[in-house]
Amino acid sequence: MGKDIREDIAWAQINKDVLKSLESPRRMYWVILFIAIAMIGVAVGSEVYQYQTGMGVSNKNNSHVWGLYIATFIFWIGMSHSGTLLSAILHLMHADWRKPIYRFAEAMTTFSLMTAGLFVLVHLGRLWMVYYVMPYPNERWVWPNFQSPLVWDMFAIATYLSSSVLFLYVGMIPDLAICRDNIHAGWRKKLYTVMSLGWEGTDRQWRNFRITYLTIACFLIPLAVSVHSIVASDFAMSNMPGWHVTSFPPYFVAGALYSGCAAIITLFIILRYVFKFEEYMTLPIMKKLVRLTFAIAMVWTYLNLIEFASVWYGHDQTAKDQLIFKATGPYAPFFWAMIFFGSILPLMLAFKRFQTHLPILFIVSILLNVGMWLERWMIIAPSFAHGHYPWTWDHDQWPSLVQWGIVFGSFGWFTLLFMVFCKVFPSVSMYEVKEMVYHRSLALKHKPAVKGDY
Amino acid sequence: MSITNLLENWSDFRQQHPSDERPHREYKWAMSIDLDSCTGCNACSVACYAENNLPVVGKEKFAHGHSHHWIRIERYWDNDGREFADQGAQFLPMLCQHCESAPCETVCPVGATNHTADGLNSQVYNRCVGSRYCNANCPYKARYFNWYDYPTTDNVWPEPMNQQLNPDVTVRGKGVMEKCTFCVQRLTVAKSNARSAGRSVLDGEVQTACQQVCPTGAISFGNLVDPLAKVGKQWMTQQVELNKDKQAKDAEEKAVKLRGYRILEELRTYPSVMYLEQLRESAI
Amino acid sequence: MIENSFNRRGFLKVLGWGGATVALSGCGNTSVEDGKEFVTSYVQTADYIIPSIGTYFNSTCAQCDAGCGIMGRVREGRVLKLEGNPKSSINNGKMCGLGQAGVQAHYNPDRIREPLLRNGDKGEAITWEKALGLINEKVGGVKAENIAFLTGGVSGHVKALLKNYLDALGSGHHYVYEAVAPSIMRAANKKAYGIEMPRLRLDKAKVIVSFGADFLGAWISPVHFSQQYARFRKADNGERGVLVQVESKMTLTGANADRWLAIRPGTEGILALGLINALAAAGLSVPGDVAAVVKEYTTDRVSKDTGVSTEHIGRLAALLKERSPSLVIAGSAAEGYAHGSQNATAIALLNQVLGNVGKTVEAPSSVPFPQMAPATGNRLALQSLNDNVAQDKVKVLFTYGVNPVFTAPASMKLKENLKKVPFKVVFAHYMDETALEADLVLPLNSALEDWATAMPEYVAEGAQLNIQQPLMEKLYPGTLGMGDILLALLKQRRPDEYKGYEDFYSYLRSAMVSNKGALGGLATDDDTFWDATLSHGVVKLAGTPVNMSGSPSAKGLVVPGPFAEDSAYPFHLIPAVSASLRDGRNANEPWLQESPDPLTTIVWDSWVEMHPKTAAKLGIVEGDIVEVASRSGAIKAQAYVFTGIHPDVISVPLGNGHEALGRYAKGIGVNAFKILDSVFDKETGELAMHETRVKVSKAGQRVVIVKDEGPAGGNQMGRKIAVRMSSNKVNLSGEV
Amino acid sequence: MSKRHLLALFNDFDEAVAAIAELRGSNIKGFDIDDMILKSPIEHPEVEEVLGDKPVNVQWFTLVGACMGGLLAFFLVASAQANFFSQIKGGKPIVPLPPDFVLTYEMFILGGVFITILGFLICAGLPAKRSPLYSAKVSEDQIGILVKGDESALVAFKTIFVKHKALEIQEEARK
Amino acid sequence: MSMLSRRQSNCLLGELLTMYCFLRFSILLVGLIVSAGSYAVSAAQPLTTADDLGPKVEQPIEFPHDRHAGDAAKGGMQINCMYCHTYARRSIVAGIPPLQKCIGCHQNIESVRETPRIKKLFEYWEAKKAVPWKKVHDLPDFVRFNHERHIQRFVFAQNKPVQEACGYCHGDVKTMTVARRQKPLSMGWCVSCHQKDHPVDATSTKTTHGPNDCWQCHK
Repeated sequence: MGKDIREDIAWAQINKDVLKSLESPRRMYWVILFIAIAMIGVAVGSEVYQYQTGMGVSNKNNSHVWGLYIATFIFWIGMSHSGTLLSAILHLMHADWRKPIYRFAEAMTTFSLMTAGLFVLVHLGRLWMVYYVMPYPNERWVWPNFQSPLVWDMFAIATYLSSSVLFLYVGMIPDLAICRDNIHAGWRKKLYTVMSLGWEGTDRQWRNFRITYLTIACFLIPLAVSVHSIVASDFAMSNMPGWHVTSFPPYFVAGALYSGCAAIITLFIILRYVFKFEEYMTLPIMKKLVRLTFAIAMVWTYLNLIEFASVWYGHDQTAKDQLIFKATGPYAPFFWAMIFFGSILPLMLAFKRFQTHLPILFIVSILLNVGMWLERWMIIAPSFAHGHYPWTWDHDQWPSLVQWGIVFGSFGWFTLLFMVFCKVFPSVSMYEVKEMVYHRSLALKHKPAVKGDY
Repeated sequence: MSITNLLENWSDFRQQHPSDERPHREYKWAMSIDLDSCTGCNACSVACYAENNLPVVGKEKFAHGHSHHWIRIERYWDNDGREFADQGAQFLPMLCQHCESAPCETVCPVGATNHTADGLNSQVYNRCVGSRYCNANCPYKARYFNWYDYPTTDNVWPEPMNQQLNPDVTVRGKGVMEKCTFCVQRLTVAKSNARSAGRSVLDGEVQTACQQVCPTGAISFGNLVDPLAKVGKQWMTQQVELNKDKQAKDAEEKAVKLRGYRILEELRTYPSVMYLEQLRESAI
Repeated sequence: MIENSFNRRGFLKVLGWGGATVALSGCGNTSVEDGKEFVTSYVQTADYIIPSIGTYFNSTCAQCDAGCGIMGRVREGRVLKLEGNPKSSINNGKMCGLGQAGVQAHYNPDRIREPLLRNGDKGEAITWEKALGLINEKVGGVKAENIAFLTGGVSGHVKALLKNYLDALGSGHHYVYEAVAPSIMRAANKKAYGIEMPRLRLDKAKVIVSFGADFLGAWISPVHFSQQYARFRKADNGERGVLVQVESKMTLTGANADRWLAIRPGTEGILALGLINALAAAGLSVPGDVAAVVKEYTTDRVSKDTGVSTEHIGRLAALLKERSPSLVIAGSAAEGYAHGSQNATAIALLNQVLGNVGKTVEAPSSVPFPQMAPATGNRLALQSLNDNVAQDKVKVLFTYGVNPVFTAPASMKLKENLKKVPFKVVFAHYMDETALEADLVLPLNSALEDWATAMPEYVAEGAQLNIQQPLMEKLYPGTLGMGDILLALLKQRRPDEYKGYEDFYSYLRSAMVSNKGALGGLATDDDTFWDATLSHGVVKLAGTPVNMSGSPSAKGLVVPGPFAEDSAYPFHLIPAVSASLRDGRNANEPWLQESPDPLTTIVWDSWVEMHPKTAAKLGIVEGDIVEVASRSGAIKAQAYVFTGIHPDVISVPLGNGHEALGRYAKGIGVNAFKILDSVFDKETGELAMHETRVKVSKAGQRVVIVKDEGPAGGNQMGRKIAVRMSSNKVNLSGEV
Repeated sequence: MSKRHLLALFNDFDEAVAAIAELRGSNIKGFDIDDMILKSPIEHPEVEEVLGDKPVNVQWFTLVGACMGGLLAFFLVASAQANFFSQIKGGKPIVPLPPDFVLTYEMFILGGVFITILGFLICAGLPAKRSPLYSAKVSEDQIGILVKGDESALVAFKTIFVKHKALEIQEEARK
Repeated sequence: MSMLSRRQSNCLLGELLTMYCFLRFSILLVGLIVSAGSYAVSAAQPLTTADDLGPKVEQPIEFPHDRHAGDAAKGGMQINCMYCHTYARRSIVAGIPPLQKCIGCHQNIESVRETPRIKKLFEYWEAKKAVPWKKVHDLPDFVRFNHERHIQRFVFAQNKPVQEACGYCHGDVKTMTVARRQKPLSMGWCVSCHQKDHPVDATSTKTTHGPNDCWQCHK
């Protein structure tokens, strides 16, 4: 196996290569941007229609009160966990192969959260009253219900979003200084000058930077775990059969990391292709990433089975019925598709020949995410269709075009944010790649080159 | 919002409910429904439409599960493969059970649904943001969401049908959750009258709309705290206790059984509605 | 209760509340704008009217003919809700859903608001003066025998005025028509007991065997029977009463029975006779001639003919023998055949043999004012009117309270025949199917804004006269009460006699007050009597019980054997009367449309009920659109499959399938009246409603049935939602 | 006595380290070793070592922030619940501890992160004015040593820098 | 903060000292913020509970409250509020008197019989038309405010003067002509009073606060 990165790559070259990605976009960029905006338009149109007419147009009903919005909300929250994984966990582990790819993963975290947040709003029956959820002092002495997992969500997501944005930003300051130093005019210059806060790479800055980055990374890990556990609590804290499962929090966290990693693979391939980042986003890194994904997929599979097993061996007939319903009822095709995409398909990743086969990986990673999206939907829809109360069981719940439209548009929204980010900010961390190169070359100097794989 | 308040009353704030230490003092509204008397005639449901300004949603919306019957009559068959339903059906009026430990209350993000001192599960329409979590967490699925803005929907209350609307009950707009209130507008009036007279509400002084209309008198409603109330006596005779999830009577093996039970009691929601089992003659 | 100086009529006129108080804003973030809304204020008011507190006025429900007392809650001049009048012995403060929907009949947006005269295809609004003048002109131009009045069941002062008007015209014909009425039972009762409508004491019975009488749902006086049923089920009577329902299509009552016996259609009489035989064999004393007649009805044969197992017949006979008194009721399902009278007679015979007459079958009271006694309707009346119309014997036709164009079978060709009548006047609330055929449509006040009295056919105790009084001012100035119209018409004919009465109210008041002695107000002055009458809403009349003959006799009783197979039309059609829609006149009240049918939980539509076996044989599943074709026509509706129906039977509910009436009824469901065959009961000549044979075929489409029950289909999945136990395990007398 | 700045750029990190070591050892008059600033394109703990032991205080901010966030959250949430007209929900105590702990946990983190960032900005002296001498090269691939000293020390600086193969030496203009 | 960036001695004592400083600092800070917040929330007069004069409402007849209810010294007749707003003690609304009540007095007061307002009043009476008074104190439709309970509590149980009891929410109506809203009638304003302890009757020292469950006022 080759090296993660060439040690002899010139630092100036790194700057040049990465800064090149900020240059004026090609025509295709504008086309895709336009498509993304059009997708957002669909969502906005659907939302306006839903807002004016009432939630009924989403084709949910009284026994089936949640739908795609919540499923997609969890999906996006899940996606956001990859950035934390790569930047925080691997940072603490000193896995320096994360360095070329963590920046866009972190951006993905932030933008997924920003997308997820919208779904909470879209989901509300009275969007215009959303501020009631926030704990602001008011003369009525009325507060939100701090017992509600939805309020925990609000707290957790607010914390996560602000922490991730800060983390992304702080980690980017040295790169912003590079941009400032290399771009000499226009709004970009002003932007980078302001945003780089006068960073000059002094020893004092670096010293504090190092400890700050590490500290926030330490905070982010429990935070990320808590965020998705709390999202899992939305379900696990309720008494719905199929939701009230002890293993839900770790299951959700695993699912989140899983979908996040899959999404990183997808974006990795896209960025590598678009920005010609072959030097940085190398196949050996991809290989590590794929192996990580595979491991997480197996963790997820395991937790999934644990969930089924604990239901199956438990005495709760209601939950058991619910599980059987999932596997055999009208949702069975989706359920089995989820099992296939989530547990069977990743087995491919165990084979070396696929680990660096980018076209196949591209498709597989997207399918994995389809599977993970189905997982979320399989938590929502069948549980509502087959709850505690047989009289209100329901099969007739196919989301309306309004719901699909908004879900569809959310991908456009994410794409838009991500594409703008890629053109405004360096999507590869230049200073960290330099560090990586530096440390690798130091290692080479001091030790004899090791043959074979790392 | 003082910390002294928090510290001074800490032990008070930490008490669970319902518990023997924190019983209802004046009122605990409860219901009992005799399934042997219920004939499934639906009069209660229509009365509820009349009393509580429930919208008639029409066929298409009903088909989508957007109906609003705060009290609905469920009809169950013996599904044991017999040729005819020769023991008839089992009818069950299902309404909000006003659980003492209501699963809906804890999950509402804005605290729109709370427990009142009278043991009612209150729903404040104006506070509701429509997250629908309460419905998701309601094991009885007795909550109904305003999927559309019925006051402005065609043929829901066309002029002059809107003149029938009860001014004592809010007309709900789109996006809020609603449910049976035990006709709280009647309870409030009765309590106010009783207070002016310097006494508590007497048994039978206040009736819910469904109880009032029921031709067979299958529904009893009253104050569990009141020792003279019929409903309290019924609960007592049936040995159903509010804050028990396993009734003592069920453990005993006796020749004579008691009929009282509460639905899905094992979920520890402590419903305020007791049902009395339906009976069937064995000699025929 | 009501001040003398401020009588009820004054209340309605002077009240005049200012400003709109109907607020439809609700719970949105309503902007509170001072000075935009009006305060409720009155010109003059009474002490009992307190803003924001409801005042209750008693009246009588007009939603069906049972005559329950109602109590309307009135606030700020609007009637908001109806409750039962506790003073009425019929319903004792209780009500049914149909009655509750009375406010929707009143506030219905589709009510006719002014008199309409036919002008080509359209109705042209005219004044009442012109309308009444036109009637005067038309009735003056024809012979009295060519004038026909078609009404539903009428009673009270309106009936008396109607009779006076007919007399004044020189005796026109009065046809009293009810689309679904227990008229065969009335005849059979008359024969067996000497009275048409004996009082059934369900509460006293220990066993009730009902042959298709849906007394909890739609039969005669359901609210009253439901109350009695509740007592029958309790231990008041010593032990919990046992209800056995024998019918081919499950009714609401059948769904509440301890044992529901699916019987082959039309063989109810056989089962009754078989039971007498089994009881005789078990040692019950049975008169000789009866014993001789029933001797051939051995349990085996009866079981073979009826499809009821010998085991059940035996147990039923034993139960009837053991627990006395019992009550046997013949309902519409037993009588709807060409041999319906024989069935009913056989069932009455069972009652007599069991010695129930005088115990659970009681004599009613005589009615002190026979001119106000209810005129009960039947389908024969429509038949004879139709014959007369077909023979051009009717020149002027008045229709009131019925919708014959909707309820007549297509085979009768009533709609076509009506074209022969030169002048048709319809008194109506809605533009229903009959009103569409009319030349002159006269809009009536709703029951909640009209004065009337009513005397129900079935009274629980003694005799009573129900008062119907306005609960609020008229919604539309262009409507008029039936009493007022009749009074105006009478003034045309007999001005001297009636000129003293300004309107129907003054007529009614003076008629009542002048008879106050007989109405129980002897000792009071006129105003006190009148106010008390209005505040009670009912007047209890002293009636004496009439005599009943009770000796069982089987003279002339021949019950035919079961139906022969008919391969072309293999199924019996049972047009089911639903508790809420009845004969269809209430179909435009949305609460009733949205109130799920108790057994199928279907809303807003019609359906075809069939047994799973039948469905399997025909390859039909739930939701298939099927065509139900009789010799007289065909209808298409969705299929609903359940086990509460005999496999030989197909059932379609009545009441829907309107082509007019209003926004909530039009185009909903199908009209099963239309495909009924012209088969008549041999003795009474009534249309045999259940005699129609049909064939069923798939029409190809499939729909999702709109119903309240979910895909679990009434299965509890072992969740212990509705629990049931055997009655011998419970000590009911220990309960509160 | 006016002081002037001098910036030297190196591309060999070892030489830069050596230069710093020599500066430390040389005891140049009018120059305090604390007035020397190292500028580098990457995080470079090994090189910083030669600057001597400099304390980092961001973690104290973290401690304060996290404690404050957690405590504030707990007290605010609990007193809000206690003052929300004592509305009972779902049979739980009015101040239920498990949910409050969840929120305390979240706010603990939020407080920690926020105050850490604040601490970072304070400790790292950001946002900062540009120092008098700067080269874009230090954000690319060269290491810069910025020294401040008396006029007299400048020559000594230059000597050391040149000795250690400084690529470029910038001198602050005379004031 | 400058001391932080200064190099400090690397001895253990110094570290401990710093830690101690920080801990004290942080506890102080938390205490400060909590108490400041606590004080701010309880002391601040929130916007919607502050006095808030409603708009002038055009009424069909400019009813002079000052003339009817005002102090005798100022030429008023000191009529009890509940003489006209008679429903206040037995209904949830205080109500507007029926026209017959106005006429009941005014038909005997010849002195003002020909004034324009009284003439207007008689016009309504003769036409048997109710006067279309407009609402001055309007609550949202989801609120149930019960006059009866407040009157029973403050006027009858606690023996407060009627004008004071009514005036608490309606302002000093006896000085107005056409009544105008004086208080915000917002939820916060209601709650601010319900939270206070009021004596249960005129003599007792026992106090209670207003009810606090949502359904008491929300419907």
